[in-house]
Amino acid sequence: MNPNDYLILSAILFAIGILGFLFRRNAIVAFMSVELMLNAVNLTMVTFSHVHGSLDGQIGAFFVMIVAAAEVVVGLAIIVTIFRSRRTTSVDDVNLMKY
Amino acid sequence: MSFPILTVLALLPVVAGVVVLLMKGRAARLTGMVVSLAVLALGIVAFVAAARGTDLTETHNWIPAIGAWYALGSDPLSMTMVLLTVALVPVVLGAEWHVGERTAGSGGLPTSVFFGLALILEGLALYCFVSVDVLLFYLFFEATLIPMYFLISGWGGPRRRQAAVKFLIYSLAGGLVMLFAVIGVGVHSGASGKSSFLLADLAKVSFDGSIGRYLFIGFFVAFAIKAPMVPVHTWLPDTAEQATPGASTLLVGILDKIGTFGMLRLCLGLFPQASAWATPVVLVLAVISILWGAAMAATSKDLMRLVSYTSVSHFGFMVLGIFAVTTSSITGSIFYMFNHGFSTAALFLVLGFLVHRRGTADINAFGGAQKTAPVLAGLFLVAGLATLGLPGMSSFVSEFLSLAGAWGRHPVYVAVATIGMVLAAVYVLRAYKRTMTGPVTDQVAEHVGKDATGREKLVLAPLIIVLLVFGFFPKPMLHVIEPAARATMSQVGATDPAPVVKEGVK
Amino acid sequence: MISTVFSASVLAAPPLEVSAPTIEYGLLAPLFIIMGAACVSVLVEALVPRESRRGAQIGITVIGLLAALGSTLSSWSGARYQLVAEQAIALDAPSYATWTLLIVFSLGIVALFEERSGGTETAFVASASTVPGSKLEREAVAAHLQHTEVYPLMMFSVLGMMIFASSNELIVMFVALEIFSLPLYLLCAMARRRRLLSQEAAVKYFLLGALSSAIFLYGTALLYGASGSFSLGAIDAAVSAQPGSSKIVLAGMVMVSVGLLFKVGAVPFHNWVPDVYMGAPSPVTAFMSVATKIAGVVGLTRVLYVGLGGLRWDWQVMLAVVAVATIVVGSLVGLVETEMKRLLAYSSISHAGFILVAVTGAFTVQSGMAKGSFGSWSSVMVYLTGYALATIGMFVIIAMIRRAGGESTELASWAGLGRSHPWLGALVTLFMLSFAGIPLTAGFIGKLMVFTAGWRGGFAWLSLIGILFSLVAAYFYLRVIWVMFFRKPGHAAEDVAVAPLSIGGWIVLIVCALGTLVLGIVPQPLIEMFDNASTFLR
Amino acid sequence: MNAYVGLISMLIIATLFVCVMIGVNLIFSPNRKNLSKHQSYECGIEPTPQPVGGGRFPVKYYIVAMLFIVFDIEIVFLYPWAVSFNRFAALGVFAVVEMALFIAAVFVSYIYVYRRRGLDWD
Amino acid sequence: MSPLESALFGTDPWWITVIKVVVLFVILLMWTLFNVWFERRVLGRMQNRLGPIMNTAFIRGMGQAIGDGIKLIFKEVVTPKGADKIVFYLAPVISGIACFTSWAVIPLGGEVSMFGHQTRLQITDVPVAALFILSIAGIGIYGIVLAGWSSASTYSLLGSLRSSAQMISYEVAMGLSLAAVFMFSGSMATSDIVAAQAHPLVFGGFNSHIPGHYWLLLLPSFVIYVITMFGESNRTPFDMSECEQELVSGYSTEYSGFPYGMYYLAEYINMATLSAVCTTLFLGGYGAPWPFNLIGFLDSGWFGLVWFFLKTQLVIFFFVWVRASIPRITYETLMGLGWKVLIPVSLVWVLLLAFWRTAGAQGWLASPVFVGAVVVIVLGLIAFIMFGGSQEEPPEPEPVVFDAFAGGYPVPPMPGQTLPDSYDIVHSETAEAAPAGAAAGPPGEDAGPTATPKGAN
Repeated sequence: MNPNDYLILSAILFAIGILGFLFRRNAIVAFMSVELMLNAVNLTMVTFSHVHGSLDGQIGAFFVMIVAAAEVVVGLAIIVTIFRSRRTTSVDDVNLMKY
Repeated sequence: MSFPILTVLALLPVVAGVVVLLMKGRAARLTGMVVSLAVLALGIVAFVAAARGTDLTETHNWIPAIGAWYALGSDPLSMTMVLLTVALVPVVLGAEWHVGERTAGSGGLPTSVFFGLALILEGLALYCFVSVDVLLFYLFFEATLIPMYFLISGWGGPRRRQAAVKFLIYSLAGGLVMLFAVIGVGVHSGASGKSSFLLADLAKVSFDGSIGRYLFIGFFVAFAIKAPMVPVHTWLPDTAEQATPGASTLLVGILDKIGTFGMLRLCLGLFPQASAWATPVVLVLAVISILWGAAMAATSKDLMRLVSYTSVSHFGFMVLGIFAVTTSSITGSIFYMFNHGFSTAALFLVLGFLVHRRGTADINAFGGAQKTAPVLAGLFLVAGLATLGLPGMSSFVSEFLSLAGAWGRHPVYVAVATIGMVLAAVYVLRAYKRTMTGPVTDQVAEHVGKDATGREKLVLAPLIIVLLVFGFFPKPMLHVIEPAARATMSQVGATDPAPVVKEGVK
Repeated sequence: MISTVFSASVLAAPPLEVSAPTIEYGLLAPLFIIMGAACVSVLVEALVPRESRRGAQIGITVIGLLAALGSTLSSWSGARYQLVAEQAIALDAPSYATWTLLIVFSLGIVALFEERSGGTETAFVASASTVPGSKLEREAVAAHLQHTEVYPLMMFSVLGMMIFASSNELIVMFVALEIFSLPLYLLCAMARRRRLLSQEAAVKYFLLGALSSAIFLYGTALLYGASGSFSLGAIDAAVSAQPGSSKIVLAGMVMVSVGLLFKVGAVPFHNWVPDVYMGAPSPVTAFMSVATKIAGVVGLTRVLYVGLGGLRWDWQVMLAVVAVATIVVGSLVGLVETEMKRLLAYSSISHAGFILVAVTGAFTVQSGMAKGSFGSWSSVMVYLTGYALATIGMFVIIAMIRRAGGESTELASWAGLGRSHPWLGALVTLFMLSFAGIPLTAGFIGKLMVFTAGWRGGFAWLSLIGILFSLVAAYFYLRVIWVMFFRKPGHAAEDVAVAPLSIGGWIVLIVCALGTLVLGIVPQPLIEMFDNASTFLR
Repeated sequence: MNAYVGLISMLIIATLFVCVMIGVNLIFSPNRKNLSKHQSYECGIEPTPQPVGGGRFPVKYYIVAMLFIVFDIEIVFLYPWAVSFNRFAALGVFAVVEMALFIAAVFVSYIYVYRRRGLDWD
Repeated sequence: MSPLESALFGTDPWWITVIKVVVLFVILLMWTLFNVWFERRVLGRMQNRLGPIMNTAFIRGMGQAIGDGIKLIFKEVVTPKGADKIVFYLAPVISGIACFTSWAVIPLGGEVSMFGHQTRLQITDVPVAALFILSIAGIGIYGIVLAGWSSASTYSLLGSLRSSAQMISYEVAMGLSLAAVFMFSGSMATSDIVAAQAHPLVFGGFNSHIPGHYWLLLLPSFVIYVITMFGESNRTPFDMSECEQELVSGYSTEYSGFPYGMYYLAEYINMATLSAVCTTLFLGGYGAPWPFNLIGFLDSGWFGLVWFFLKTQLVIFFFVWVRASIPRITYETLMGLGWKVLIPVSLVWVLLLAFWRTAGAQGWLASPVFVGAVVVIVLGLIAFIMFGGSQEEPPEPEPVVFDAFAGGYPVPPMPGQTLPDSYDIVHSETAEAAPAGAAAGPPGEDAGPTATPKGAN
């Protein structure tokens, strides 16, 4: 396998994540973009792990997964809370403090 | 170890000031006055002891990691300033005995607060004058701003708060530029981080080349703002106009001296090369200050502004004397710093009494006050004459000395500067004429009906006495001051110019 | 025997070449204590009846923190420095020093968490899951409910910060980053009043925080790719071995720094700071602004100095630019703020900038620091200590100044308080002066050291910019003093009252004030302490 | 040959089958539209607001999803440990104590959720 | 060697793989038809009736199911108004694909000779085959969730949410129960797991020749698996997602034509899949049961298929049997069972197992101290389970303090109502929250304005 392909793919995924975060106004979509970024990182790590022939990267990916899950739990809790009080998940509507 | 008289001298007013702040009413006033008199006594003792050659130096490790020392010294220059400080404060306290009641209508704070702050200011200023560690000096240089800020904004005219902010911003700006220089001194005094801020240690370090110049500029800007020099003087007139006369006296009489003091101590002392490099500019600025201050004073319509502009002019003389770097010019400047404290105090206070009576500081609002308040008018005249440097007043001696000393090196500047002396006569006498002489206007008759009270006379008397005494017998003071000038000269490594004047010595 | 039954049924597989990792439980005791205390707190939440929870939580939290502090100090005084847990965690002097600071300040913040300001309720929401303004919420408020979960959340956060500051591996660092961030996100959403703002703050903080940690992680992955290890030491070795810095390493460095700078609140990653500071409950804001900053800065220095020391010439430039931007933006925007918490937020941004000056200087033993002097790290720590003292003190005061409906944080509503409550005015003055870096306060010593360190590291111009802009920053601190003492109380200041403070609050306030003063006058012991603790284990 | 070829061929055949069948169905199916046929089923009355684009459902399901994530992640760590458990001879007690601690940590939050009635479905 | 290339399955030529896939596919379809018939017939028998009249169609009615399927192809496909069309059609596709794919890793038999090639009766095996099955099951849930969501119908949505919540809940317990299996087998590859179960039980040195199937060794895990099996397949007694009385037909309410048939098919294949997994993981897979394993040829080659299908059909029979005998339980019982019983029990079981084996390996079982400690712990756990069962009572709502401003303007208290303490009334400036009972400016020298209730003026 050619690791470069995987690295490029993960970089593209990561970039899509960033762009999605920056340009989508829905909090949940923005959040999913972040998750996409984390998974792109996982791909990078596993690829490098393969390149170096060490397990570190794969173990790293495990930790990233668990952190991503924790982030989902906390993040969705917050987003759901604000959705319940505001009935919207658009980040543009979240603007009480922009005065 | 001997008695730490300098520490006691400086710390006593600070502690007492805090105590006074916590007290109320008459007790606070009395305590404040007693303490200030005690400090005066202590200051005189210290001055005499130092003049006799007793070493009052205190040196303790303070922050070894930074290289800062708790180091106090008692050289003649310091002690002269100490004497000025301890002498002025009781006078100011006496003059502002009722400041709280007087300004209560305009939201003034209680008198006790004024007394406390004044004492704290005195202590911090004393620390400034006696510290021989750059960081310690800087520390108190900045710390004085806090009580001064409250002194200005607490009592006085309606726009005093803006004035106080202006003062603070200017001073902080200067202070921070100086902080830059202080840090630079620290960094360059130790190659790999083991720095020292002790003046004695710094004297061994050479700040040559561009770094010395940068640091010099840093210090000089701070001091130029403090000793208001054109073009960074604009805060002073506003402040003096709005502040209560006592606060103005403390500000101009004591605090601004830290500027000229610092120029002597740090600018000349640490960066002789950079000083020589900067002298032309500094001298030009000094001369401009002299003329601009005088001109503005002459055209000023507000008595307090007028006094403050005279100070701008006088500080110009001092700076001129300092940067001329001859023994007599420096001696003159130091003596001038001393005298100016008293003369300007007298002027501020006496005008303060008048203005308080009349209710406005507008020159045009007066007229013929001589007749209704002859004693005050007389005191005004004496103070004014002292300010313009009439022979027989101590100001004359110092002004003459500094100009004469500077003549040896910079005749052109001196020649121009003398115009300032002429203008001084114009603005003082004109102000006197417009306010005191002429027909008594109704308003003056109504408001300025009461002549000087006993307290006012008591307050002004010492000032006038000092001005007269040192005008006729300057010898004792000069005897003390001259070694200071010589020490500075040797630090700079300069010698007095040959008696025969040669153009373009520099 | 059944055991033989079981063993016989096992597939005969070759044993793995795995040896048990060495975990130095004794040395890691502070972490275990905090973790244990937090878990016990959660159990208390679950098993103890509602009315006795509060006391139990405070007890556990305080005892846990104190025990951790004692354990940290004993390890520190015994100079037990080593890389532990398979080199994942560096127990060196900087770690111990940071832990000590974190725990001490957290203790202070516990008092803030518990502050009721004379009323019956803390700053935390009665029931976070109810919709603001709903009937359920009113019922929860009427029932005097309150979330005592904030204590375990705080403890987990402290745990994360402690690991973060001492982690010697980027993955551990990432996990620690999340351990301390996630509870903070939740805490942010738990303000009792102005809940919509609070929730909004939490969403912002969370989204941006998640983004930044993802970027940090990508940087981590790239550094791993370049060096074959997550360990800072190995990264350093790999980076130093290469003659020129490769693009992948540079990219990794930048991205890791982005993540860390976000936590520190540096421009251009500062957008969250004002909103979050304003929206979060004040005790949480205090916690964030103090503890997060300490952990973030220490993490940043550790990564840059230990892991990327070989790239100094590259990151110094980057950091210098960030520092300038941070200082400029923090100071200038702060000028127009009229809300105390936002003002403190911009203040915190500009302070981050000043700290970065020293970090940029990177004046360390490696770059020629003499013994007995101080370098970047100790200057930063002294600065942080001073900053933390003043910040916590200010937040105690913010908790005191109230009106119907909660804290009154509009600056205009503070008008005249200095006169009606002189001691309050004096304390605010003291803290503001410390923020502004006026001599005789801790803030001054910090500024002096930070700029000196920056200059010694060869960044005189950066120090100059820092100094010039501290004047600008000073203006908005002084404005607070001005408003308190000299502005006439207008409409905004009507029905503003100064609430009585609990004993804990008083103690914290007094300790902060005294600390600010004492540190400004005799800072030598503290400087010496941090100075002796400034060598990273690598 | 790669072991995943089998998987992929299975996937392809399944996809083909499903798509073809649905395609055939779409082709052969009669097309007799009428309005009520296309309304979503709700006992013949006008349907309530629809989930597509703004519909909402009880937050309870969200809690289940979150709990699922927590325990699924636990499983992520449990499986590798379980698979290699036989071969952990050198680790001895460490292996089991470590997992016990991990499970205990998860249990702490489990107890919290349990006691706070997070697992009740009312 | 990369783990992706398994030694066993990397050797098959491509055509053998294709043959195996196609054959398996056909078997699955046929078997589903059979199962439909089987269920109806068995249910009929168990309820002491004939069942639906379909005896005439083909071989005692087996043709009926084929007919049903073919009929669906010619039925109209109705797309509800407001449905998300793409997702609406994607959902059954996902379900359909997912139900087939798991079979790729299930071993149907041992090694045989096929057209001169030694190969195994299993399409492929990967080291993480069990994980693969679980993840495909997870993908299957998408089919259900998306169906409910895209149908634009309340019944569909609720049905899909219910079933997905149920499935993920039971998936956790199922996953945990499998951990014990992996602990024993030391592998997640299905073929290894089957092979591991062929090892005979040895009682203190005496080889009983009884194969150590895991249902025997890991009885608790097996029980848990069987229970979760029902949850996963949405079948009685856990078929809440489509209980007609509440939700019409659950997530598939809006489906018609072959898409509906797809769900029907998927349900039956899933049932078969779960039974097959059960067979593989717990019942010894294609291995012959005791005492047939004593006869060599019965336990090798193509005979594996027989054992495998027998065992699987047995489990399917069990499914039907349960459906016939146990009524549907309520949803809260269902979720409670999953979360409050199955998950903790399986976690504790896994831990106990690990402790037990470690203790055995360390030789502690001989020590009475250890045994005593174990007893204490077990008792403690039982105590915990009893104790943990008691839940916190919902908070006693305090009498609501009378809020004079509740409606925005002051009203006097009614008889029996009292004005609250002064600082309990607080009127937030923000319009969205005006709760009572918050403490603001407390009484004190400075709190003049707040200390007076505003109702006074």
